[in-house]
Amino acid sequence: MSKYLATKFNDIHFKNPVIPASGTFGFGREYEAFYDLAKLGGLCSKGLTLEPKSGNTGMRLWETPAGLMNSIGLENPGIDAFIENEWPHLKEIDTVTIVNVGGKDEESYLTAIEKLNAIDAQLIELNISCPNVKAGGMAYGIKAETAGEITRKVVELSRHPIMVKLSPNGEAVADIARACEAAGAQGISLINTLQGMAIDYKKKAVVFDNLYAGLSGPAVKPIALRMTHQVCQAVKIPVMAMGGISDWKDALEFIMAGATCLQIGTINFNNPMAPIEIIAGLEAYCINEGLANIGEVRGII
Amino acid sequence: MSKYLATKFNDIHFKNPVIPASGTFGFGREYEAFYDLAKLGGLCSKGLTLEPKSGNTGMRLWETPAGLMNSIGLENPGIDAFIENEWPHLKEIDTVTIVNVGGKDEESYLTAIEKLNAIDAQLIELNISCPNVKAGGMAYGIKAETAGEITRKVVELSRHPIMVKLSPNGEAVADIARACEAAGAQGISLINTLQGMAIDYKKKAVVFDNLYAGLSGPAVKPIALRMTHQVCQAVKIPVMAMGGISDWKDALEFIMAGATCLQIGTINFNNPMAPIEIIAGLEAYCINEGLANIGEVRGII
Amino acid sequence: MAVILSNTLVAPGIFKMTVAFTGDVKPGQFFMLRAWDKDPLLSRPISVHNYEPGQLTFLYQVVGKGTEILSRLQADDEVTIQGPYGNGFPEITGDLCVVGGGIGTAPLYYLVRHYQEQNPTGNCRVYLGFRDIAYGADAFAALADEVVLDIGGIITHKLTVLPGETVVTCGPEIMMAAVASAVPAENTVYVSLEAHMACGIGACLGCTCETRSGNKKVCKDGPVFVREEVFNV
Amino acid sequence: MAVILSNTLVAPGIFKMTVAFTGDVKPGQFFMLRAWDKDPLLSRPISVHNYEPGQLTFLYQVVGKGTEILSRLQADDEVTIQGPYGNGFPEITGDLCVVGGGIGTAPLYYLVRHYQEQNPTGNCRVYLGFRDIAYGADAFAALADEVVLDIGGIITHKLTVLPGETVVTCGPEIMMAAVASAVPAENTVYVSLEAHMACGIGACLGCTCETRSGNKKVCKDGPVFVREEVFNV
Ligand SMILES: Cc1cc2nc3c(=O)[nH]c(=O)nc-3n(C[C@H](O)[C@H](O)[C@H](O)COP(=O)(O)OP(=O)(O)OC[C@H]3O[C@@H](n4cnc5c(N)ncnc54)[C@H](O)[C@@H]3O)c2cc1C
Ligand SMILES: Cc1cc2nc3c(=O)[nH]c(=O)nc-3n(C[C@H](O)[C@H](O)[C@H](O)COP(=O)(O)OP(=O)(O)OC[C@H]3O[C@@H](n4cnc5c(N)ncnc54)[C@H](O)[C@@H]3O)c2cc1C
Ligand SMILES: Cc1cc2nc3c(=O)[nH]c(=O)nc-3n(C[C@H](O)[C@H](O)[C@H](O)COP(=O)(O)O)c2cc1C
Ligand SMILES: Cc1cc2nc3c(=O)[nH]c(=O)nc-3n(C[C@H](O)[C@H](O)[C@H](O)COP(=O)(O)O)c2cc1C
Ligand code: FES
Ligand code: FES
Repeated sequence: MSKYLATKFNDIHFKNPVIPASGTFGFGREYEAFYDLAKLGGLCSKGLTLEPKSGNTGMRLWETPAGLMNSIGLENPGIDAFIENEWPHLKEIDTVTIVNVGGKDEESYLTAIEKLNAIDAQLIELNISCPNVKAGGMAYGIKAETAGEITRKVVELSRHPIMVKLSPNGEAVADIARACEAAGAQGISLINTLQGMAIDYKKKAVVFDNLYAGLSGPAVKPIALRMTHQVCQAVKIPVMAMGGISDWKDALEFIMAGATCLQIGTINFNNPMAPIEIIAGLEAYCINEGLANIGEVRGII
Repeated sequence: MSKYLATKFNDIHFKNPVIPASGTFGFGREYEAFYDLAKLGGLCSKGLTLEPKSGNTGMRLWETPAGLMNSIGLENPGIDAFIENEWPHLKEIDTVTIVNVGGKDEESYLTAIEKLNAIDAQLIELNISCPNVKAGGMAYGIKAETAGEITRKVVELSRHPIMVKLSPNGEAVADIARACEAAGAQGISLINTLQGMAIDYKKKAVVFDNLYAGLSGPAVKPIALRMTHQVCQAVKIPVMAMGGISDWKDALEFIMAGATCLQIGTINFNNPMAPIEIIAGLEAYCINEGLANIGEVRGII
Repeated sequence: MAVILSNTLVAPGIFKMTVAFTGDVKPGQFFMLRAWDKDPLLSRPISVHNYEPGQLTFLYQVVGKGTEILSRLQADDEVTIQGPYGNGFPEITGDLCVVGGGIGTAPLYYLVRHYQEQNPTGNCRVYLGFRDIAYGADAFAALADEVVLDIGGIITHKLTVLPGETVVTCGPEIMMAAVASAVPAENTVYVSLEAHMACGIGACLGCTCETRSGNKKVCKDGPVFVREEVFNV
Repeated sequence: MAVILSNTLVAPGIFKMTVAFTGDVKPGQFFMLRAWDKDPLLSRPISVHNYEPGQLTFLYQVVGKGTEILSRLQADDEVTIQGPYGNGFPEITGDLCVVGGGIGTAPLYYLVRHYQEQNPTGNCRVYLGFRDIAYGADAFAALADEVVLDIGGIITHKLTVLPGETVVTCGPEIMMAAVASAVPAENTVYVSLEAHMACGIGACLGCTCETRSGNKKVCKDGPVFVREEVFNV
């Protein structure tokens, strides 16, 4: 554990602020071949829903310039199977475990949250921003009012701290963040994917069965950084930022914009060692700059 | 003039649907060294404001993965100087000339529009979406209500057809488009740049004096294509689409999504011949596919 | 990073690349290749065409940006490879009949070689279908008991599967589907699927295919499946 | 597209590239270079280091992705060049004093060569400042009447400008500003500015600099300006 990178997100201790992003890291197992997961600041589960979901049909991935579109559609084993099959493994890993939860309506969110009360996750990431399925909850996430409402109910019911994951596709993101904070959220994470479209001109057809899909990766970084800055200016609760982070320099910029922790998504596919390299890069930065802790440059912009 | 590409935008005849985008092409003169501007479907002026503007201070350009951020801040000579110095040259070019107009408040928009009544422009692009300056009018462009109001007043006053240029940074873009249509707009263009942020971690400072800046280029294409599709589904007036188009295949995808014409922006910097190559590529496509006119694949998605 | 030993054009648009690599590599497995930074963003899955300790060979067709960049690499250049990934073909013990179409023949060569080594007395027949120009047929002929070559036709028109043969097919999905329906139900048929991939290791769920037993990941549970799992036969 | 004749390392991190090109090229002008598709997106402005018909030479420092890609090119590879762009240095007739800092010395070589050709009897003195390692000093010495070299110091400490000399400076902005204030008001001083550029031809207004006479475009109205226009002196 690096003294340079130790980070508090409210009263949760992270060894370092680097956490692979939901949906880009499975439940971690696949990356154990590359490195010891205990090196990570935390782990974030694939997005879970109350019921198992088989996800979207048809093409699920499409590359774009410096970006990736995905239409996974929250394929996941459901909360029960997660608790039974994945949680026992996850909880043994010496790092912070975040559980990402989506839902298609209030009831499915609340039931899922209630079931999660049975396990000792350190943080729940409330996904109200998946653009790919109704169950992703983006309908809640694009308006401050509905985002606040669902957050309030979830916070009341959960015995875990709730971090709300915001959509970049809706109303002014700072307003939504404020509404979530007012509703009791203990943290904000952003951004989920940007809604985009792909057309296969050769087939004269839309690429994704679901018409639109979610854009992520380096292409979206400037937008994610702007939204992170806006949200960090708007709320007092800590922010876990993501969107196109591909190296420690990107990560540092998000920290300077005010983020407490970072999630690393699409770049895992480009470079499976990315989170580890980012941790190393941030640590070297602190040493070279004579910082006692990375927190010294947090929010300096 | 290619029979394959001849395109009507309401009753305006374009030789082809390819038009360099406002702000990326000056007033055309610089590109005359590369090709005859009469080959273009049209020309779109740099964004004009009533008064001359010296633009933003500090860094104005910053590269991002497959994208470009700019903070030009609508530097322009003002409407009067435009009419006096640029219009005489522009109007001699055998192509459709579009005049792009921004404003800082209702009065400045309306006075500018009134002055333009003196010239025979074929189309006015009402810029209510520049994220870089107050005078860019983004304050109007991010809400359907205000977008509709300013459009109505401009349409009433102008003797030219008005095409409203929408922002990708606001409320649901289809709602804004509908409001503009209802207010009498004769066309919609989109997207203007996405609001982004850049931080220079070495300087521990924000890159742009204006804090945020506008993102364009290939990186934004999936988002632009989605918004184009949404707007084409929402309104009956023709749509002039742009955002990251870099070759004829991209252009074709926007046409398939429903766009009548296309604007070509950032890629001009990467390849000054891009518009001409796109025209050639679209024409070859029509011939290879046995289309009598590119319109046969318009809106097939 | 692997050092390229050779990378040569073997037919129009088809390249063979050999890199220095030693590991435990099974026929039907693949590697994720890249020789670029972020344009394109993702690595490219390419099957093992041949392997012996120290030498790993890929056979690939240039179809877009990634494979185009690969094709320009030269001996002594480096390429990033991750793998081997995927289940690979099962060990086959009886007689073998392989049916390859186009660049889908790539993984079958190593399969046939490996099969011959393991089953010196086994019978191995090879059907190869190409749209216009054939490649690699000589290499198969040097190994197999019989090679049937078809250019421009439909390979299943020529295909006769013998009782007891295990069939392995790789090629365009439409060809594999035709093989899957043409081969008698008594024969076991393995197919090797393709899908767009991001991670290649089972983490992103981008390459999911529907099977009789629910969703499977082409990259991790596949790319090799028994025909009944993935085709309606 | 221009064919590369040579591209060699001349000092740590400094490369000299010569390409086949014939045109009307003035000292102080620059070209936009690229040898990549969309990563990075933009072309890179690089000054003319030397030119004679058929041979155009650039001297560049590797500082990031674009120059890194350029540095990996070899003879016979192609590079896309657009230009020459910019106003270039004016024709100088009296005595000349050039002051270069680091890679800012790049455009000064062609200037000095051209000046000597045009003014066989003129006097030309050269100040070169480098942070740690000098490059190109010999080449300047072969041309100029005097070369003052400084490594690790502050070049303006050594600088004495003679009456009647025209001063031309290119280097870090802070150095040019120092030269601009150090040189007596009677001498004419030209500075060559840098700015991030997108189009390079005056169309995007991305490279604007504030001058006494309003905004100017570094790419088109510059990069060469009279000191009074751009510095507060
Ligand atoms: C398990 C597996 C093994 C493969 N083995 C071989 C091989 O041995 N030889 C060979 O030539 N090809 C093989 N392919 C196909 C190869 O991966 C694609 O041709 C390649 O990814 C195309 O990349 P590109 O950048 O050249 O083309 P582009 O068209 O530019 O690619 C665009 C995108 O589509 C994806 N893509 C395009 N075609 C395919 C495809 N057929 N399968 C998967 N993704 C695709 C690319 O990965 C990329 O994301 C294999 C594919 C898979 C899944
Ligand atoms: C008119 C002009 C002439 C130049 N002549 C030379 C020369 O002869 N030799 C030489 O080594 N360098 C020269 N430069 C600087 C050179 O353009 C930059 O070093 C180069 O663009 C850096 O690109 P990169 O991708 O390697 O670096 P990166 O840091 O990756 O570049 C990132 C971005 O910043 C821009 N950028 C970075 N530094 C500069 C800079 N100093 N000036 C302008 N844009 C910059 C790049 O164009 C790019 O958009 C000149 C610049 C200008 C404006
Ligand atoms: C393949 C893929 C699957 C994803 N699945 C989820 C998910 O299940 N839940 C979620 O909240 N976000 C999901 N995301 C979004 C990411 O967690 C992240 O918000 C987004 O990709 C932006 O970060 P990046 O640019 O670093 O990838 C997914 C992203 C990708 C690319
Ligand atoms: C340097 C630059 C200047 C621009 N100036 C204007 C402008 O004056 N008025 C305007 O409406 N849009 C302006 N834009 C936006 C473009 O017209 C276009 O909407 C946007 O760049 C998206 O298209 P692209 O991705 O093809 O560049 C500018 C864009 C750039 C990159
Ligand atoms: S490619 Fe990611 S799960 Fe198969
Ligand atoms: S770089 Fe575009 S105006 Fe100078």
